[in-house]
Amino acid sequence: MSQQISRREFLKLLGAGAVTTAALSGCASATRLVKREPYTSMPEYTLPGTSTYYATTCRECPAGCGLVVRTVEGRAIKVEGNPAHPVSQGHTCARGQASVQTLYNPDRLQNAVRQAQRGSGKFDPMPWDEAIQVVQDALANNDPDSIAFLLGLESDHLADLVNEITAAMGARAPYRFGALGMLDARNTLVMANVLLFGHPGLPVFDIAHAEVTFSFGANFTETWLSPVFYTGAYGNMRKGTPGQRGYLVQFEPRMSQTGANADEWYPIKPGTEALVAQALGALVAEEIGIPTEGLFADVDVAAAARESGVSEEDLHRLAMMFAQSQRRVAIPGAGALGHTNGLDAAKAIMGLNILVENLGKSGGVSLMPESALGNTQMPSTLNDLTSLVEKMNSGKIKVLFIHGCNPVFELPAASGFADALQNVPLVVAFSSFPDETALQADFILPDHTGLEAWGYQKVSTASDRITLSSLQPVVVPVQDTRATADVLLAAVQAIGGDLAKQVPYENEVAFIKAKLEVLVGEDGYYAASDANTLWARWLQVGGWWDSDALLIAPDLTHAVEVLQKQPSALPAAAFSGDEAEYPLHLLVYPSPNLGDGRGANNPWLQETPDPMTTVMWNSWIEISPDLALELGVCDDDIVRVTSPAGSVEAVVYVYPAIRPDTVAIPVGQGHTALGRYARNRGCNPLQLLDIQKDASGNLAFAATRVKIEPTGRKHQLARMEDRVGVYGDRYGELYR
Amino acid sequence: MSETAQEKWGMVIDLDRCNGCQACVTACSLENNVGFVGEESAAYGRGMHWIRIQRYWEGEYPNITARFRPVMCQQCGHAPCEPVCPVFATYHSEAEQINVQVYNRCIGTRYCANNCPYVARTFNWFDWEWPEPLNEQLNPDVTVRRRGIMEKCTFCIQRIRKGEEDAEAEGREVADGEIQPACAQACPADAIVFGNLADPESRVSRLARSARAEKLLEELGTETKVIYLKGGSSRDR
Amino acid sequence: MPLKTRLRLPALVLIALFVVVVAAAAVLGSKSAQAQAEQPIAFNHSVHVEELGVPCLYCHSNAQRGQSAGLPTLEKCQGCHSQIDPGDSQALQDLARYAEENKPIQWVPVALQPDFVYFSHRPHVNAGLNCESCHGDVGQMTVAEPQGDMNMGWCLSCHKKLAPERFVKLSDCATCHK
Amino acid sequence: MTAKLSAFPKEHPHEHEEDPREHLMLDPRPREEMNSMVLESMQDTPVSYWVTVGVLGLLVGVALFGAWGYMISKGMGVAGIRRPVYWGVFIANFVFWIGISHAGTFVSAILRVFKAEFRRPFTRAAELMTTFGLAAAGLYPLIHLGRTWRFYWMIPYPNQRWLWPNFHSPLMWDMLAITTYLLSSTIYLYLPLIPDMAMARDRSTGWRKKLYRVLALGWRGTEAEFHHLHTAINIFAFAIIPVMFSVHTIVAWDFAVAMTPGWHSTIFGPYFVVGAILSGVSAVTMVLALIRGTMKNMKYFIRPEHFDALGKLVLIFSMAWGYFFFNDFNLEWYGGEAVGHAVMDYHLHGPLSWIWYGMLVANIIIPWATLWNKKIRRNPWAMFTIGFIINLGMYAERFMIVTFVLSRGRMPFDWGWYKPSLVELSISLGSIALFLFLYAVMSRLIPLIPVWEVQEGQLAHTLRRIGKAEIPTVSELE
Repeated sequence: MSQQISRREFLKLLGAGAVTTAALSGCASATRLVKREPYTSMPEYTLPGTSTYYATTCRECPAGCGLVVRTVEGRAIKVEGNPAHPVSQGHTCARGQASVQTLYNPDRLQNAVRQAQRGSGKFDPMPWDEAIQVVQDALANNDPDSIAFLLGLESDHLADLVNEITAAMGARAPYRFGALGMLDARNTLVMANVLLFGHPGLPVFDIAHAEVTFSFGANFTETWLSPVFYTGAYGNMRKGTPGQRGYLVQFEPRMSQTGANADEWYPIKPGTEALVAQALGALVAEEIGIPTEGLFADVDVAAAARESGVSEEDLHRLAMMFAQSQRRVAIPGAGALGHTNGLDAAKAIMGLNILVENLGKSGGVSLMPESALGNTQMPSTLNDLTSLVEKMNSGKIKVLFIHGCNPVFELPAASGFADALQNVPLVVAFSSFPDETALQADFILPDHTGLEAWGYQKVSTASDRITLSSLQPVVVPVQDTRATADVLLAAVQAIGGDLAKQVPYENEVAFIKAKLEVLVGEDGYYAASDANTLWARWLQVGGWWDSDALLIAPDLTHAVEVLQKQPSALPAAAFSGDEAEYPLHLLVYPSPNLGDGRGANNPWLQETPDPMTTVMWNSWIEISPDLALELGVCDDDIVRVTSPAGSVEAVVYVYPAIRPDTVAIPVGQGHTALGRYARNRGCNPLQLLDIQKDASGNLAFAATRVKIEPTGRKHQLARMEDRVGVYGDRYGELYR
Repeated sequence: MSETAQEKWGMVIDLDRCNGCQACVTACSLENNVGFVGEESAAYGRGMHWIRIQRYWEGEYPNITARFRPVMCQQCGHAPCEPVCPVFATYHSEAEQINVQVYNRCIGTRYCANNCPYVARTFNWFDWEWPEPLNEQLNPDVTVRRRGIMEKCTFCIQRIRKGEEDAEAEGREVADGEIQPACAQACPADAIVFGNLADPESRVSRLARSARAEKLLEELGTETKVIYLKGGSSRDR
Repeated sequence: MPLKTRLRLPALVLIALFVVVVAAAAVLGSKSAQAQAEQPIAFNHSVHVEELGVPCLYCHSNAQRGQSAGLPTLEKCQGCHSQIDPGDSQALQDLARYAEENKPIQWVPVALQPDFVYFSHRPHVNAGLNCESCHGDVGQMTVAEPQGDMNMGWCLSCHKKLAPERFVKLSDCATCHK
Repeated sequence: MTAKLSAFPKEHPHEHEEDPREHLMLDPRPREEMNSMVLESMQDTPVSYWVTVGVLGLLVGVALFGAWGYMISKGMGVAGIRRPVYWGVFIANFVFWIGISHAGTFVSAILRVFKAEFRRPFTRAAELMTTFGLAAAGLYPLIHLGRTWRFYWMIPYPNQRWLWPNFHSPLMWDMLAITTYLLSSTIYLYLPLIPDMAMARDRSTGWRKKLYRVLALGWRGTEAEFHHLHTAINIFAFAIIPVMFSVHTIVAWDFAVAMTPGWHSTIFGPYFVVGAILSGVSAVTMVLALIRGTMKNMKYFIRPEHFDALGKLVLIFSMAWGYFFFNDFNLEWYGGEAVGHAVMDYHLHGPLSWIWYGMLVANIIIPWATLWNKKIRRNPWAMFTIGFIINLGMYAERFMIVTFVLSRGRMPFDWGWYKPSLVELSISLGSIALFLFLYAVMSRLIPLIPVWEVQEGQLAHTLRRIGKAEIPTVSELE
């Protein structure tokens, strides 16, 4: 405890040095006017002008990559990967790199505010005492059933704390939501895992050691589950094993960045992933000579070929390749699972792994064991969220606390969440930014950003071992923000009584330390014999994890039984929107740079070109050259995209690697709030999605059809590439 | 005149590992105080990226694929940019055997950029802004360039210098892998490897001897210090 | 001649104006480049260095270890001064007040390089240079004074004189500019 | 020479029959009358003159220096240049004005060396173009610098930084060549001016007298003085010719030594020199037409015969330019290097290919179609128009050499297009205004006609009646 307090003071002192150094970054002539301000008392291990490094965890997506942040005199300068961390292995993605711009973002909320009229954007600053009073009153004066928490996807200390509080109060456990989870179809994958292996978590695919990888729409080098982990695995798949070059086959209607790196890319018809997997499975089973029952029995390969657009020869060749290779893995990605038959597709694709019995093996599929801090809680399904919306509409929810997600922006407009919010008497947002959801709240009590925060995160998306990642502030908070855990705990303590007894933590750090006690004496990357050592090592190393890779093998026999009982005739994918009126499939995918859109106000993320289109600072709609000719549109034309659920305007990018019956729009832009760099830029395609669900109760986000009409207006997209240099006159008049 | 350029720092980029994810681009920009310019300027070829990932298409739909190649200053041993600068703002560093740009010496003729076959140089068309408190993030080891100055990838010279200085102060040689530019450090696929080409045992030297090694526009005789390892053959099965 | 006078007056005014502007710019420029703002406390180097024999590195201890020599923390000042009665010394009273308020003292840098120059004390100190080689005999100064121009030629001449065998590296632009 | 051509009019019965007195050299007037004609032309300042000068001055102040100041304060970004087209209109203007500056030297020095008599009345007008063309050209290297305020780092002088400029850089050669050319062409302008200054000194009052007294250097017009002057002019005429060739060759090398495909060509040196002379001589015809049309008494000095002679020169240089162009184009086309073809493709089929075709029309088709015709050649305003068109064409050539080539580099991913910005256009307009402004002001300060040279020529030319024919004869001068 005392250590924590001294640490806070120390960080404050660091901040003082920052003022001078900031002034130093001006132009040369001004340096004469600089004043130098030495510390009143020198913090330990800080030397003027010398970097100090802190290990923490990235909060730009829920993957939980370990970071090492370089700080100089109290300023966070550069984000680097934590080399010891099993997820990031010393590396970072673009979003992680830009997290310093989240920290120092000029549009962050500077203090707790009250918004007298929702949506007005007129904020009245309020002292934190009053802010805590608001939370305290809300918790104390309302029926526990009428209090709801909506949290982000991260399985972090805050989720655990809120779970404890709600349990103690008798309220419902927090809802968990994030666009990345929705667009990864995480719940569907987890549900498949539960059905097949009885394991309520995400599987881990050992791409790194696979000779052959079949990816069904998994954009694992971009945003899928844990991009840094899987990108590292991709690199090792190609060149990690001497003498072996892994072979990647990608099935998806629109070439993703991952697909662009594949050795073979098949633009299959949206919704036919399950059919392709079934056909491949049947052929594989035939090749390796095992009897087919259930799912892979009586598969009409010719029909599958016809439906999907993959030729029969290719199917045979691919099946041979899969069957004959030593290490092979099939990945059920978001593109395959985002349909109304998504759960079936997940089973069929996982079925390929089960057929070749790669479970728990090198280059196969494994499961992550449960950590000492308890299991991770999976995201809420769309079913859960729709029931929340219903409760909000019927007035059963009196208080809604929202943290770590931006549902007004991230949930499809058709879900009715934004409207339902109007029926909740008290909405409290903990967002660090004035985002779309925060703008609909009565109070915004901004949390610290990731680099200023304490915490832990249980890595749940992908790692090769149990991984707990630590968060610690690398700088003193830039704004007058306060940790949400501290706010909740302060409110709970003020309420007192039973609740305070059941949630007895003084503050956030005390809570984290209490949770970590289970790790004392545990053998891992390090072993600490007492709590203080553990805490010191925990902060220094950046978390706690096993010393060696350790995953568990799923139970094969059970899985085989499930597959054998599964009938082979699967329902076809259903789509919203009549084919005659809405002739095109809409594919929305998280932007590789902006992710779910929370980074859209980081200028360097905006300026980082999209890997496939090289577009910066905007979003676009990808249209195949044939379709563009047919519609009479060309690059930079603004078109109106209409679905049964809504309509947006988007700028055309004629994209040579997409099916002519499909259009694609990245998610992440189209903010109406958040800040100066994000606002009024591009479109938010989630507005177009109709509410369609798969068997696991998840959003079938690829099940909406759209139509496109030219508007006659143009907007020049900022591209890194030169259109003529890259495309030449390949598409003739399109480029005039 | 035509002696082979001396070797020191070099970089190997494995195109088979590279998947075009852009982490290097962002990492570079944030390490080196590279300014961001906004949509309009970016649309008009004024992005300041020191490293960019070229994406070329191969084939026609449906047999189409994309190729990625990160391109930054190739640190030529015989650099076309060097002789044309009238004030030695860009010159060949004898000590480091790389191509150095001295910002405070640059007068902005932009001749070097015209003469760079790799289009590796960017020019500060304006004074870029970092609205407070974004400026707190600026790296104190790297000069913030004002308008009218040419800039380019430096192989993170500030990190090279720091590594050398640390090693010298501790009385030892620089260890292989100790010095890493921001791009190599960030690369999640581990495609970028940096090190001392003069040391035959360094990781970068060993990779540079690969049969897949090639240099960009090698026919120009620029003796570049960036070596690409050719990507996998995706189309020939 | 009417034309003559008509032309002469504006010409004279123009020339005079030009001379005045150039002279003013020169004076102001050199003044702003050399003028030293007043220090918050008139720290007396002579007393500390000459009379009391405090080594430079006692207060500027980072010179051996890093880029910046560093300024002593208030804590360090107070290490001695908490034992010393300020008496009627303005400087000591000021110091006592800073200590009381725990407020950092805002010193005005004396030896300063522009932003585009990278300078590190460590290699210089490690090479055995004395502080006074560059900063002058501080023991003879009350308030520290800037020494000479500290310009590029000054750096180079010393590099050439004292380390000719390493001049290739020490004259490399990237050694100081990056 | 012209005189000789018309010596046998009867042999060309279909041609227009000329009166030998159409030739200035054979149409002498008394010295005093000629002197006062010239002085009158200098002192004639109607309202229209002041309005013109005022407007030009305003353009110089606002369009040139105003826009430049704006660019300095904001950054080069207000110009249309971008990656990869780092040079644009400014450099095209620079090459263009250097080209214009070739007019004076060529017309004056080369024709003087070859004793072409028709040159006499307009050498000064052409030399002034050299000086002011260079003044306009010399601004551009400064304008296009990202940090103009640091231009002095290009000057070799001992300094505390221990740094010299890089003499390997063509830009340094440029700077040295241009300053040499500016200095020598100014002296070359000044030398033949001395006797005229003395003439003006003796015939004016007030500030003019003072000015001319200083400029005349105490010239009295003695035999010895004339002898020295002739020697000096002769030396300079010979010396300045290689300087002229070197200047434009070095400007060409700015491009040719770069490894950029489309620039890296051995032919660029002479190609640029010929192009410069083509545009320079065309510009001389334009200026002469303007002088003749707007200044008093000039119709006497500048006659159709001069336009005729210049027209022939233009035609010859248009052909020479066409020859070089064909060499450059044809070899690139045959060579078949991919990047070179991309560059060529951008010229031929790009969105701005009209500039390329326009250039061919202006530089080849129009001069070849018109200048064989003596009537057209003798018509000042027709020659003005043709000169204007050729200069447009030559400007287009420079524009394309600078920007088209840079648009198409070795990295197709990073190709780019270029659009000049308003600031660039404003500065370009301003520099034209600067040239005209300086010229207009100077036209009222010094005699545009080298009176003494005309008089000297007229003394040497006489008409002799041999039989029925009047035969012009020239006595050897010097």
